[in-house]
Amino acid sequence: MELTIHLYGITRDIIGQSRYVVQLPPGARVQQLLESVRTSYPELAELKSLLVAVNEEYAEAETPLSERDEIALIPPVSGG
Amino acid sequence: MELTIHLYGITRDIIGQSRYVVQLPPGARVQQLLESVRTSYPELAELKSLLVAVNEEYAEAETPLSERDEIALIPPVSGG
Amino acid sequence: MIAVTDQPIDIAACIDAVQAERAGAVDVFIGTVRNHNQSKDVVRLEFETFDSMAVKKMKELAEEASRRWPVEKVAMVHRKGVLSIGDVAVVIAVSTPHRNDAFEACRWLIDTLKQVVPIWKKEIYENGEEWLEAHP
Amino acid sequence: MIAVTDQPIDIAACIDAVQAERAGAVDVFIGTVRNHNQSKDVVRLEFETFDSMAVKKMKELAEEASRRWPVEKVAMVHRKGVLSIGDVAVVIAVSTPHRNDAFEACRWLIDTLKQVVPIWKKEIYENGEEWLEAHP
Repeated sequence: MELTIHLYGITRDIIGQSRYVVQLPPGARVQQLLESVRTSYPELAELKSLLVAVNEEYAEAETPLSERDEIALIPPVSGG
Repeated sequence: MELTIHLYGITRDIIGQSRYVVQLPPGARVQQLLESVRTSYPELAELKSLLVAVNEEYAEAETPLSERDEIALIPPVSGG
Repeated sequence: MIAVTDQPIDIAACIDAVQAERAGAVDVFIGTVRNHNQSKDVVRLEFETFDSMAVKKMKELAEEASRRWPVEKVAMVHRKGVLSIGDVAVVIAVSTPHRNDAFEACRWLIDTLKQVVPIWKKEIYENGEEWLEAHP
Repeated sequence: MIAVTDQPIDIAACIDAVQAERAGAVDVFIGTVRNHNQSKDVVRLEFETFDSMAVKKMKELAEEASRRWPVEKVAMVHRKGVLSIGDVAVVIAVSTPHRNDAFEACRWLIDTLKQVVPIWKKEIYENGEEWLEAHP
């Protein structure tokens, strides 16, 4: 399946665009997405943390993904 | 000596005026002033506390008083 | 800005007064008149103040806060006279480089103001009135 | 009032938004851009936000604060885009019946906002720039 990942902050800078399309097997989970993007962009592994938001909610490693989900990479936040 | 005592809040209500003149022997201290006003107005003894300010500073029981001092009774404060 | 006033307190002016380039945090405490205190309905409030000593004590508190925390600037303004429900009675604003200090200094300032600054609050109810904190 | 905005934050509007008859206390936290962070001179700042999720998270925080403390009302507004020294980045206002709850709830809200709300701060220096908190 083809997932569109929304990128913000330093992940946008590292990947060089604000949306990134990744191909994953149907039923893939958050953990597989993270492994895939870290393989393509090893710099992401150097971040203090990297979370995934699915439909505007922080997702667990085991959360399954679908093409209809709104998916975003969340590097360490620093608001305030 | 003749001391003029400035009154605020409940002490003004109890004594019924905003300034109160008291006669004390020369060299009298804060403690004697408090004893004098409590004798004249026993209701003052029922307050949670009663302090004396001399020249805009909280005074000790042993602080001597003079006719040139600006003296005030300070009942429990409740600002804020 | 440290003052006692019989006019409505200008909150924005208090906040402006503590602006500082090195300050990353401002904490502002605003005390207002509640419609209810200890199950009594408050109609209005009166604050009486020993003006000159109140301002002197507030300045001392601001100096003491600046010794205890890395404070950039402090503003403290207390209202006096007759106040209605919702009116602002006191505003304290503190600016510091980091936020924890702003919260701690501001909280200490209002706590200590209530203990030592010669200001007296009278609550007026439908049936009577009372100087607060006066009796045990 | 809970929002992310690319316009200057109206602090007075945030304070007005938390007025409540039963509230005797309002605590307001204002986060501003410092000219200095960890010995680097900051020229300006950029906040990037995941708007919809940021607002959702801020609403969740306001609800959680209202469960933990007797909160009357909460306002939280975060700025996004380019900010200069002295500009206001975030305002949080909390009203409660008594002051300790206002301080505690406000402090918890800003602390937790900084941990969970998807907003990213980039500092721009004379020679370079950096996304804050990104690396260990």
